[in-house]
Amino acid sequence: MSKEELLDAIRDSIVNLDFDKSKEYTLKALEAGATPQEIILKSIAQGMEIVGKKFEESEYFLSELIVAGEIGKEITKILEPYLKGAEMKKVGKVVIGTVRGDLHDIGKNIVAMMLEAAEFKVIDLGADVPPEKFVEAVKNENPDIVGMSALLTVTMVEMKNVIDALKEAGLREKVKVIIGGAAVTEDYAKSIGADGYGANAVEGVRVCKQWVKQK
Amino acid sequence: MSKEELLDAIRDSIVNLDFDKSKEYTLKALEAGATPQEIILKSIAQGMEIVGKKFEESEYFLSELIVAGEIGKEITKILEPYLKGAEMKKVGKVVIGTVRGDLHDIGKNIVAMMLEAAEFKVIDLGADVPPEKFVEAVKNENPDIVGMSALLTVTMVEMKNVIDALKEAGLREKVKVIIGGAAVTEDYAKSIGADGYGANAVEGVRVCKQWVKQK
Amino acid sequence: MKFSRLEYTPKDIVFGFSKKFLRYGIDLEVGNGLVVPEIKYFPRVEKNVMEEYKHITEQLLKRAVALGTESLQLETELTYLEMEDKKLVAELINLQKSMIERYAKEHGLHVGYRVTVADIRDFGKPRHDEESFNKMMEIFELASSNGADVLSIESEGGKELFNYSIIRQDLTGIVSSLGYLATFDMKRLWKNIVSIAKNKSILAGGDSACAFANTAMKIAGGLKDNMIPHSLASIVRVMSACRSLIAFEEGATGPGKDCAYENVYLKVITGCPMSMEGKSSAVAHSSLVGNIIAATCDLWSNEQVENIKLFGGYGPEVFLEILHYDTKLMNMAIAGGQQYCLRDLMIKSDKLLNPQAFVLSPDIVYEISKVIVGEKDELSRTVASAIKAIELMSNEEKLNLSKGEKRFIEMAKRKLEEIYSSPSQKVEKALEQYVGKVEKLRVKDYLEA
Amino acid sequence: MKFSRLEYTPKDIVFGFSKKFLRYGIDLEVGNGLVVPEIKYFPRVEKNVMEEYKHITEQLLKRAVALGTESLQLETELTYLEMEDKKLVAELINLQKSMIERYAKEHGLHVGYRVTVADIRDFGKPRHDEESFNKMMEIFELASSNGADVLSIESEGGKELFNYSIIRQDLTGIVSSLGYLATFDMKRLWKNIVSIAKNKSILAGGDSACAFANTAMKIAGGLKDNMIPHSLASIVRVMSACRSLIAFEEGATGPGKDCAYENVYLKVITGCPMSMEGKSSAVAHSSLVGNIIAATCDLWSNEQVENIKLFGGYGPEVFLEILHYDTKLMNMAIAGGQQYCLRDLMIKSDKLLNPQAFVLSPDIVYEISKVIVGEKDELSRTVASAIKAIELMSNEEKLNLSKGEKRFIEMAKRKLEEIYSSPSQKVEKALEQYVGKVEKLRVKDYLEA
Ligand SMILES: [Zn+2]
Ligand SMILES: [Zn+2]
Ligand SMILES: [Zn+2]
Repeated sequence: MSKEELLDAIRDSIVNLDFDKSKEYTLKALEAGATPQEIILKSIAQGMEIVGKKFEESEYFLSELIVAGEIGKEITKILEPYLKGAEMKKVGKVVIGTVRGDLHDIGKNIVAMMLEAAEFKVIDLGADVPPEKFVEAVKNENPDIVGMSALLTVTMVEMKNVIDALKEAGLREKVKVIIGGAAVTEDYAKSIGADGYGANAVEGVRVCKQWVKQK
Repeated sequence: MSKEELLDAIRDSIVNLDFDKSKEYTLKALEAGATPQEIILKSIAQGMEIVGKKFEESEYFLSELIVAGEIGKEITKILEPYLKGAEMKKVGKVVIGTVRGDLHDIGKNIVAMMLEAAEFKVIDLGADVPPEKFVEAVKNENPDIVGMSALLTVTMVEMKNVIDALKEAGLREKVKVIIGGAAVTEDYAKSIGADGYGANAVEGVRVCKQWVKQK
Repeated sequence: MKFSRLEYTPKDIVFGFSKKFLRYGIDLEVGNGLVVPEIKYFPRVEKNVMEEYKHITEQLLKRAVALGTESLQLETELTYLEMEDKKLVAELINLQKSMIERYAKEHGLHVGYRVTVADIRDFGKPRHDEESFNKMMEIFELASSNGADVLSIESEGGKELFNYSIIRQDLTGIVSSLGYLATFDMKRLWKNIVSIAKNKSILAGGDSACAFANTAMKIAGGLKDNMIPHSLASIVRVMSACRSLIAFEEGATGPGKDCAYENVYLKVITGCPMSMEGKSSAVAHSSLVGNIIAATCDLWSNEQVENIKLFGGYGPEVFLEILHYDTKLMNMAIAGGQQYCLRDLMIKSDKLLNPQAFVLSPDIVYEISKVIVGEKDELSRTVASAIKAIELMSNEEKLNLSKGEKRFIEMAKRKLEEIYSSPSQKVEKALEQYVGKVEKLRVKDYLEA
Repeated sequence: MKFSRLEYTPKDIVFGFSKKFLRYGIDLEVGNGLVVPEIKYFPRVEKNVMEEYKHITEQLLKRAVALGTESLQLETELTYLEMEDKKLVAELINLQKSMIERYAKEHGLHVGYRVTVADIRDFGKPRHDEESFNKMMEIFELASSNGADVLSIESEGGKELFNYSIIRQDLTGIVSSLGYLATFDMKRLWKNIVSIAKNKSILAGGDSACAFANTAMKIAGGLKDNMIPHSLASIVRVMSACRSLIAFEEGATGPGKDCAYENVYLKVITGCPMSMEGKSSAVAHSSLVGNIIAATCDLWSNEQVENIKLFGGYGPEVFLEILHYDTKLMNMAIAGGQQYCLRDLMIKSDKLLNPQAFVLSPDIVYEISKVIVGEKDELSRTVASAIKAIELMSNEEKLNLSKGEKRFIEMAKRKLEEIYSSPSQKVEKALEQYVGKVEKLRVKDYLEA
């Protein structure tokens, strides 16, 4: 197989969600003289684009989009030694977490993974996160966006506490705040002074993309 | 029939909801020398009490309580010429109405009639009543209580306008305000600064009774 | 046109089938072997009206796609406030219709769209508030030209006397209201609505006696509430059927609008498809007839639900899902030829527990409807049908009747028979006495309109 | 005790009847020829907790009297916040029970009272958050001594790995979670709960796999959502049944708690009465199984509704009314010997539209349950039942499956068979790799507990 054929084969095995094959072709492509940059641009990025399109056209499931993203990440890890410090550019940075008192994190996890697939750098604080931890992360990581999730009505009120804590620390103006989760509504988002709201994961990611585009 | 027997017969025909008979016995009792005061106390009041008890014990319907009240009122009218200005004492005075924009007045009517049966003087402003009319009535009639009803969520907001108008006219402190109707909740009552709330007619009347008792 | 025979026997009337089934809206068929969910909703007050309707419409169509609901009907009941703003009404009907069209095209949905105009008249005003009457007709026109497939109203002619009478269990007043005053108003109103609908080739749906039978039901309350007798509420329902029939006599074709649970009578008499609401309308009012009313429906509805956030979504979409499963069960029964088995369960579920359910049982409806079509005018049929209902109630030993109910039934029988001996004289005489005593009652305006 | 045979054939399993029916609470009988509504609710956050519960309880009992609901069950699902305050929990259970007793006495109601304890453990903490575990056991004790008739929980052992796996459609992870990790936690938990219940002579109800099958269902969404395959959600349901069965193997007697729609499996295998939730739980989550799940229920529930004001009353009473009519229809069918006719309609309504409904059809449940009781341990039955489900899905030509679903089914078949060839080795090897990668996963704490 030529270098070009190998690059296509990596792309196709990503589309087929086959990690083993994509790894095998990646190693072969490197041997055949492909640069890591070529693999990232021609194989991974194009593969992800195809998968994304198939998802948009309802041919693929969201879960398959996530699996493809994971494969892409794994291949990037293989390429790391060859990249020599030339890190891939991220479109933006998001600090994300489920608020204090709420142990439901699956919705938050889906959003985090979709953000990563959309080439955001994601700092995931996990579930049951107190306001101080959000503040600390904003201080240390200097993100573009803070995302909060709550499944329960009882814990939803915590979101306001986080925004208040950010204000107190003088960090509120530095970030956009988006919230989501079963209990949350657009009205609630407005009422506590969040900048945005995602009715579901797809919408949440769309809002984040728009924000970094506007920058 | 003796006078005593006639007084009992009036009472019983009220309990049997028979207006024709009660009228007949009333005229006979007056002929037999009964005073209007006797008829009011021994026949009407006792009859109403029995009917009230039968209603409490689920033997009679509310509608029958109302019919009995109407019969009582009719008999009182017959007695009026004999009363010579000695009006019956009322326990309190209520101005009542359905708020502006709301044409549903049946709930309000039930409350008004039950209040009358409970010996309140009721000034019924009807349905679709603007705030000015409530204010005017409070000025002119000097009631103890103002009652407002709204069936629709859209018209419920008018209740606050009435309370505000009473405040502006300096009349708010002179009256107790009670609200009710399908759309209204206890919280809403509190939030607009009403003094009380009736989840249904029976409860509404109970609240009014308590207020005049405390006076 | 006066109906003089019955379209069904108690044996063959059943949900999903109506003799005069209809095709309308976007490929929607009603009454031809399919029960269709009809979802009703109202916006939150504190919100922007247009945004609320947009949000409601979108969530409903999305949910229909998510569940695989192939046929459905949306009903917008205009509020008093919305009626004040003609431009807004035109825009919102336009908006909803275009959203419906888009979704229907993309996902192959079959959708009907009913618009119900509010009766905003103040009957205490001269000539029964002619200004408001004209405004209502304008809104009907607007609705027709902006996308409504079905026009309806819950008109209120006669209600001022009804309200006075129902809480006094005054049968003369009730008869005068439903069997006399209301009939004049219904005729005038429906002549107009039918002509508007015909002009635009859309459907004149019908007119439910919300202000009468539904009000009586609400006041009667639960089994042990003792507000008014349930047997009174049930004869009000029968009399309301006589009143609501007038829309069809004036040319309405259905699907009938339900709120007062009188439509099973109209179906037996007219053969037109009917909307009904039962257990799922608990969100708007409690009833003792939640299953039995489903036995004969063509559209199955939830009354109205506010666009409020619940855990599983907003009110309208949640109730669409509940209606979806209710109708699916009925449609599955039809598909397997078991509709009569399911229908009989629905009937048996409620029939003997309460008089209000009793008068909705197809066999009872049939007996009473025979009386209705056999009488010569609106007033006599109103009284005669109530007498028949009373008779059937007292003859059914298994019917659950408290002492108080039995007392009322005895009284009602005497009273109604007395009225029936010379109905117009009795009513006209009584009306003279009500004038002045009953707030807003303007008897002459009914007769002259 | 390991169950080794099935209690029903697909022909004889039906709503309202369970071989091991129960008598408990205040004269309540469940599973002996009657379907009972089980109403669930939660207080508004901004309100005083005790007042909310008082208000909810009162409205429910009043509505039951108003409708003539003779038998019902209330379920209080304690929230995370309530769990923090033992005194409050004791008081509120006491309050509800005393109100239930008063109404039951006055009006002859038959009432059961279930208390569900929240799983508040943070599985990322050492020894799986022993402090929280102990608190949960104290609350079970408190509930038992203050009036609960039935104890339940929706326990979450294994969910950290499940959450990681489900959105990656990683079957090895899902099997390791449900068929391995969860089993250790279930055994420990239910030994304790059963002993508490036995001490107080009340019932150990069961443990629904809310965090698993319900989560998978929610993520899968509507027919056209394409979040995860519906066929994946449906094998998660089957695997969840294997997990939830453990409560009964440890001595639970039911009535089973439903949230994950796995109870029809437990009924076939154990013969104990089961609660189910379907169309009326649209208020909490949408589903594609709204009718089929009713086919075999003994209690019929609404999931949970907030104590929010609707036009027809508050949320809980409105949904009690809807459940009342649903159950009345089923009970009427039983009374007339037509339960199988109605059951079959419920099944046909949903079965072929979606794999999630397909695996709830009694004939399919029977085939898969045979596999479950035939396997030697928890892990093998988890894998084997999923393989059987996949096989039955691919063999049913009429089952509505998109291309994507078919692609997944092919993949799942290969993957599951590979695991089945040596389940414990595969799982143990995989778990080594998940540690570190999956947040909060502490495999050792499962094995040592
Ligand atoms: Zn209505
Ligand atoms: Zn759950
Ligand atoms: Zn649940």
